[in-house]
Amino acid sequence: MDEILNGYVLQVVVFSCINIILSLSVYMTLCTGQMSLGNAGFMSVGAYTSAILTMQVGLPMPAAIVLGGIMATAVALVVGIPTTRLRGMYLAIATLGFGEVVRVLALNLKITNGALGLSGIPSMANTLGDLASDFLDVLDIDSQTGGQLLMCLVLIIVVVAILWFWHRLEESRIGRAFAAIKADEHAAELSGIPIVYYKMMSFLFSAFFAGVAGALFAHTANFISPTDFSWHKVVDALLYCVFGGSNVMWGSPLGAVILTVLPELLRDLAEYRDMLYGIMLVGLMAFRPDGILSYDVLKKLHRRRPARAVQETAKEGDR
Amino acid sequence: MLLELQHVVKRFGGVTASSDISFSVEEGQIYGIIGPNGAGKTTLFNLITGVYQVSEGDILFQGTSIEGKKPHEITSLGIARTFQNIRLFPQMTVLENCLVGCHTQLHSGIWSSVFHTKGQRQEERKAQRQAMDFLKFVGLDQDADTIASSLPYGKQRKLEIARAMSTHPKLLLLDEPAAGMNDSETAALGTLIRGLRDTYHVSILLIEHDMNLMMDLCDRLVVINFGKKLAEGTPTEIQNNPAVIEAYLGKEDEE
Amino acid sequence: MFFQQLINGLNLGSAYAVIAIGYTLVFGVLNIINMAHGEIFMFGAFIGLMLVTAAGANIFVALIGAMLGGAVLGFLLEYLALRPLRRRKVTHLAPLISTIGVSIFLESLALKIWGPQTQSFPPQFEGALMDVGLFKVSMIQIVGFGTAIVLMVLLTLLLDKTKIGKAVKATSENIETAGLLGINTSRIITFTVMLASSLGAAAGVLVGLSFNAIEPTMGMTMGFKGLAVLIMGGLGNIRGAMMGGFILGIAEVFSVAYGASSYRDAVAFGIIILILFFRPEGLFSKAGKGGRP
Amino acid sequence: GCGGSKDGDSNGKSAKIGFITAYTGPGAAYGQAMKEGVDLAVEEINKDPNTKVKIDLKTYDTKLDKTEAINATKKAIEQDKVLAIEGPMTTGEIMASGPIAQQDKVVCFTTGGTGPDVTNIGDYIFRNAIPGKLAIPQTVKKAQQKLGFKKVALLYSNNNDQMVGESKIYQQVFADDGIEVVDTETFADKDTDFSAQLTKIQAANPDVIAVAGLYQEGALIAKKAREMGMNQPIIGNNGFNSPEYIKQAGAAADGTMVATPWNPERQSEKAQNFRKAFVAKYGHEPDQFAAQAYDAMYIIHEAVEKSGTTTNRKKFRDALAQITNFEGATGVFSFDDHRDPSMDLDVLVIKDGKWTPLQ
Amino acid sequence: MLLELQNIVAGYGSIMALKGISLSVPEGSIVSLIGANGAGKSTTMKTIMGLVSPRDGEIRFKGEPLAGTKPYQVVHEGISLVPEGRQILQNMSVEENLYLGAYQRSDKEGIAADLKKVYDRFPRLEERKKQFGGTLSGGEQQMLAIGRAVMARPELLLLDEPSMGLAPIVVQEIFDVIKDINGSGTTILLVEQNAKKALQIADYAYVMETGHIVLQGKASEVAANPQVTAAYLGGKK
Ligand SMILES: Nc1ncnc2c1ncn2[C@@H]1O[C@H](COP(=O)(O)OP(=O)(O)OP(=O)(O)O)[C@@H](O)[C@H]1O
Ligand SMILES: Nc1ncnc2c1ncn2[C@@H]1O[C@H](COP(=O)(O)OP(=O)(O)OP(=O)(O)O)[C@@H](O)[C@H]1O
Ligand SMILES: [Mg+2]
Ligand SMILES: [Mg+2]
Repeated sequence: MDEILNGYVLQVVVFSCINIILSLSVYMTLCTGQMSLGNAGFMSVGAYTSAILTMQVGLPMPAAIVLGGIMATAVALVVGIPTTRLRGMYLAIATLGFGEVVRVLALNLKITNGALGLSGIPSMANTLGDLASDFLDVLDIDSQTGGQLLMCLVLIIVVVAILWFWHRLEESRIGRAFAAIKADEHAAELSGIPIVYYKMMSFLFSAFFAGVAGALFAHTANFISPTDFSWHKVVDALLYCVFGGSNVMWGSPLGAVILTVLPELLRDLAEYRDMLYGIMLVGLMAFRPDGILSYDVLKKLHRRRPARAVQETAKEGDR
Repeated sequence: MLLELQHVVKRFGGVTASSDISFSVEEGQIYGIIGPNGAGKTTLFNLITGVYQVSEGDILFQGTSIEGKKPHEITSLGIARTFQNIRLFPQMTVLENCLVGCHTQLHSGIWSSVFHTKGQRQEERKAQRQAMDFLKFVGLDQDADTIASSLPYGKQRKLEIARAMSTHPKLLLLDEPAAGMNDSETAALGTLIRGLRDTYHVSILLIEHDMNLMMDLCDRLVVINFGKKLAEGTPTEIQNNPAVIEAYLGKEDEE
Repeated sequence: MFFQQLINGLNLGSAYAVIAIGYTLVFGVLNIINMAHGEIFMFGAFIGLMLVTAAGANIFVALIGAMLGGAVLGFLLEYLALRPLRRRKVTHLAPLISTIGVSIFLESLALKIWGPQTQSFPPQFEGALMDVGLFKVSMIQIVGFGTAIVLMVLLTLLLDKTKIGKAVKATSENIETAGLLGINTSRIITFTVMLASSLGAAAGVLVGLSFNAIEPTMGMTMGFKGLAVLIMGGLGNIRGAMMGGFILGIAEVFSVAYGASSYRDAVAFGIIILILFFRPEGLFSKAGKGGRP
Repeated sequence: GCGGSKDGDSNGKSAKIGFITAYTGPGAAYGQAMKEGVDLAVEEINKDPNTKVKIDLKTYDTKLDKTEAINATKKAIEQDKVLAIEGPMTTGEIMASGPIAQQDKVVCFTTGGTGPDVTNIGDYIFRNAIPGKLAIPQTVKKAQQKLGFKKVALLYSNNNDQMVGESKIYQQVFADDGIEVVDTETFADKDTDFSAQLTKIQAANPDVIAVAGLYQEGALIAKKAREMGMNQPIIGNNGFNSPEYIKQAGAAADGTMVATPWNPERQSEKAQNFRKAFVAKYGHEPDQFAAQAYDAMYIIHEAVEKSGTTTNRKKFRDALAQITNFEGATGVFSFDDHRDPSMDLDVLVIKDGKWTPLQ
Repeated sequence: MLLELQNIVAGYGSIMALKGISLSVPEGSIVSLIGANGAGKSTTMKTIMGLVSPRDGEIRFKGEPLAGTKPYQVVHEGISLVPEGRQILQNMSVEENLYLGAYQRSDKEGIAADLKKVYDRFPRLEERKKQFGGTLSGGEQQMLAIGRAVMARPELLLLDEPSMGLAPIVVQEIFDVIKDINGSGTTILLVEQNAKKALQIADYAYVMETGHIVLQGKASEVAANPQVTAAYLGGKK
């Protein structure tokens, strides 16, 4: 028990969940065929907002996290007006540039404390542990492990809720509009779909969840500084998403979990770790260019175990 | 008057693709556009559906100007089209392609979509029923779950028509629907188009080079040449118009 | 000071430009962004450095050696990471990820081989400054600038005027059609990637010479800027890459000179976003490009 | 490699120590130096016949990434059950992973985190990294005595928390001493082009240039400045203190001043033995980062032996806090009551490519 | 025989588009291939060009086996295809498209002469020679595609539905051009939906249905076959 449920494993689970949310946020824009890489910027907005709100305004953490997401959405509304007109790599680089602008602002603003960052951000695990201390005492779990355990549970619930949300959305008229825009913008527009509206919608959702992921990160790391949200972060998120399979929602969680856990398993390889990581990416793309999960795989699973299949993969993704 | 083009001019840089085109389509009509290649027929479709903006002139739909409107707005007003080069959503199933066409008919927002409210479910079921209707009409109901890109060419054309019909148009624009079909298939398509008009009371604006089909199907025809209107009239008038024969039809080489 | 800063900007800009040209070339034929280009640039710098320090070669030999090395890397990149993807119909994301994989691999390989320390060419290659009155400039800066211009002209000629250039364009647009026209597309692609990579390696040597800083992560930093320049100028457009490089270089330097140095990167990317706002396909995109509905 | 032989040796016991640093990624230059220092220390300790408790070292790489630092700390504490941790490397990392160690009551002994708030995290956080507030005033004062300058230009790395902190200390010191700051410019870690900033500084014509940065950028700044014909002395912070600085800047390094715990020319036995052993093992000169990491491991080892335990983390902490007048390669070392280092620093200046004391 | 297909089996993934096709094209002739949508006509053309590799059977060109070669090698052998859907290079000018047709040739004068011939045949293309291929109208693109293939001076020209989307007057012209090209010594394999016209100009004809050849013979005989009349000629005449 101790071997599996120790703080280290729980920590990895926590980061996996945050990364799932982050890679889903990349996936959400890919859904409409937009490769937007501003997510590190939105993450940063969410993280700073939530940190400042809890530390300086004393807002309760859940409210602050949601507000972090909302703040990111608000920023996205402004940024989205010029950028969602762009296509392909132009959009990718412009949004990546937006992330850089946010980073430089965070480096220079007073409220973000520049490069020194914000420290002493309330920890989510501790807060949960304190809240449930009586209950944990009964179970004879110390409040720290308990707090972490609770945090994992909460995050898993959040992840499942987001997956459920997006899954339902994809099955609806809105999801069909997304898919149509991704397939052929022009034909979609002439089928009566207001493409700007839906592109913006997916962009805002993406920003919101990136903001939430950022806020969760802030309350996990307890310390944030602008370097945490550099463009590597979003490249990582893109890797998760494409690695797992960027054409299907379940790809993101799968990819995020694999690519979060794998480097931890490979720790002993020391400086060869990155080399192997690189080779693995090249190899996977050569053999499965659409990522691990693709339409066909899902369809096969679907056929073999109707209805169940999708949920199965979900669980795989969450673990 | 359902659709009215008033002195429409469209220029691309130096090229004038349409110059001073006027004609109008009445409700319930099958109206044909013919003309040599590059005459500016597809350009007219692009102008009507808002893909391009006119350089001069105006386009009225049901009496109001649709100039400056976005393509999706025009679609929701009731104009749908197919493309000269097929543009389906290749990875979606046949039914899904049609459901995309239903978009403007549906209204559920984010929350009702996520929580599958009763209204949303009813709406979805209705949309599916209607989409299946159209598929059945064009003869694709058996293929509803097939991925669109794996359909043979002829069926893809029909699916485009079904998708366009799913937007519940008052006016349907068909750009060379019979291209790549042989005579028998073309004849069947003619029956289908007439059936659409009769069953769904949709007016049709049709571009096609197959003269047998056009003469057979159209109530009225306009002939475009070098972006200008060359002639307009009933099929018989057009067929015997010497200018049209010279510019477009050519001398019949047989019989 | 204005002129001196302008020179500084042009110097930095020519570094950005030569890198962006390599990106553009590969994009021009494969329609993919080669994320490993920065690392090939870095390898080029190290190969040149090794030839000078370990083998005692003179700088021109080193430059040629680096270009050969770059070409070999380009070949391997194409053969191992891009060709397998081309056999299937894939989205543009797959090669992006695959080349990111290569870049991660190359960076950690360089760290393993050459260690993390910054290295530079021996002092005899550092030019002294020449005082031209309004400003001071070093030989290596002039060479860097000149190289950028010459490269641009040569490559533009190659692509616009020669048969091989037309084949490159055709391949980039539609590989199947190009094949039907009798073009050996595999060879064209390999050729282009090797050419771009050897140019990247040469750029590495030049930038290493002019900024005195060769280390394993240099490819990433420079590559990122090169990417920005690429977008600013318009994808697949050599003249655009060139002008984009100069604009970015000058913008960065002037943001330091007349604004606050701490906002340097924000100014640079702000400009890019602004440019894209007015010209969504970059500065030098041709109007009317692309098909029609 | 991890030193440390298995249990069952003559003295039987070994203590598991975690060492967290960034030996790949953007901080690799510094992380590898530290790793070399620590590996050498562990090797020496475990070979020494007088050693009572050996060190079983577990090394973790962070790639200079906060998430990795947190994971590594958690893994060391919870899974590998180390007695104490040396590291992580930078202020940013310890600010994120320090609270974890503090909460789990495991010592985190950093050799790189110079930021002002590091030891405020709690009583389990120690460091021998010289905080800027110790080093910079000494350098400036000595330099001021020697050169009597009036105008200074300040150049610092804006995306490096440590350097931003130190730039503030610079500004404080200059203000206190009545020195005019004629220009303040920033750059970013990994920048290679400093021409714009230096052109501006040249126009402002200060008497000295003060830099808060790491030696890689520092060397490029010095080189470019000299190339542009600027001959002002340069005051560096402790990030400069590496033989690599001289190697990379070449002749341009002359005239650079810095306050440091590590002086390769120091004539103490410890210092010279370390230097010799280091050069023998790695083939290059050690720098401050290697020396401090090396000393830190010895300090940890001494605390382990004094505490008489290889598992009780609390006892170990108390023993560590008691360390005074430890003599290491960097001189005589004690913790102050805030677990910060209290030690004498040498102010050095580079002359003819050598660090020499500034008299 | 210039070209011979023996028992070709080919397809896409699990779809079998050709289930054992044998046909031959004599030198100097026009052979036409007709059949309903999805019969496998285009696949036959693609297989000859090496775009689809046959799973079984043999393709011989001038007596030499051709199967397994890449498209550019097939072009080098002397075969050109005007593909279905034209496949014009959208972002290249009309003239560049035409020059690329002659990619494997190096006789400057010959190319210039052929270019002039193409322009004479299709004056419309000369008017538009600087325009991007992608902005041409459908019919203009078809002319360009034919012109481009001719620029390679092939011994065997494969035409996949050249009359698709063309105005009646141009259709007539295209068939004249095909006859013309054939008259100057180029052998032609023609896939057409306009079966009537195709059978008129062809010497020999094959009829395909779902991956099989169901009928073959002299073009005039095939045209007279009542089944063909019913299925492909719209029942009229
Ligand atoms: N975006 C554009 N840019 C430049 N020229 C264009 C553009 N779109 C169309 N044209 C030109 O306008 C003219 C009319 O084109 P259009 O596609 O409308 O012809 P069409 O009548 O549909 O011909 P077809 O029957 O061959 O399809 C053509 O000469 C074409 O080259
Ligand atoms: N790329 C492809 N992938 C999968 N199936 C294909 C592909 N191309 C063609 N097919 C299938 O192969 C069969 C033969 O197609 P082909 O295009 O050869 O027919 P065709 O005779 O040229 O028809 P058309 O007259 O419509 O052009 C059809 O069933 C078609 O659906
Ligand atoms: Mg048209
Ligand atoms: Mg076909």
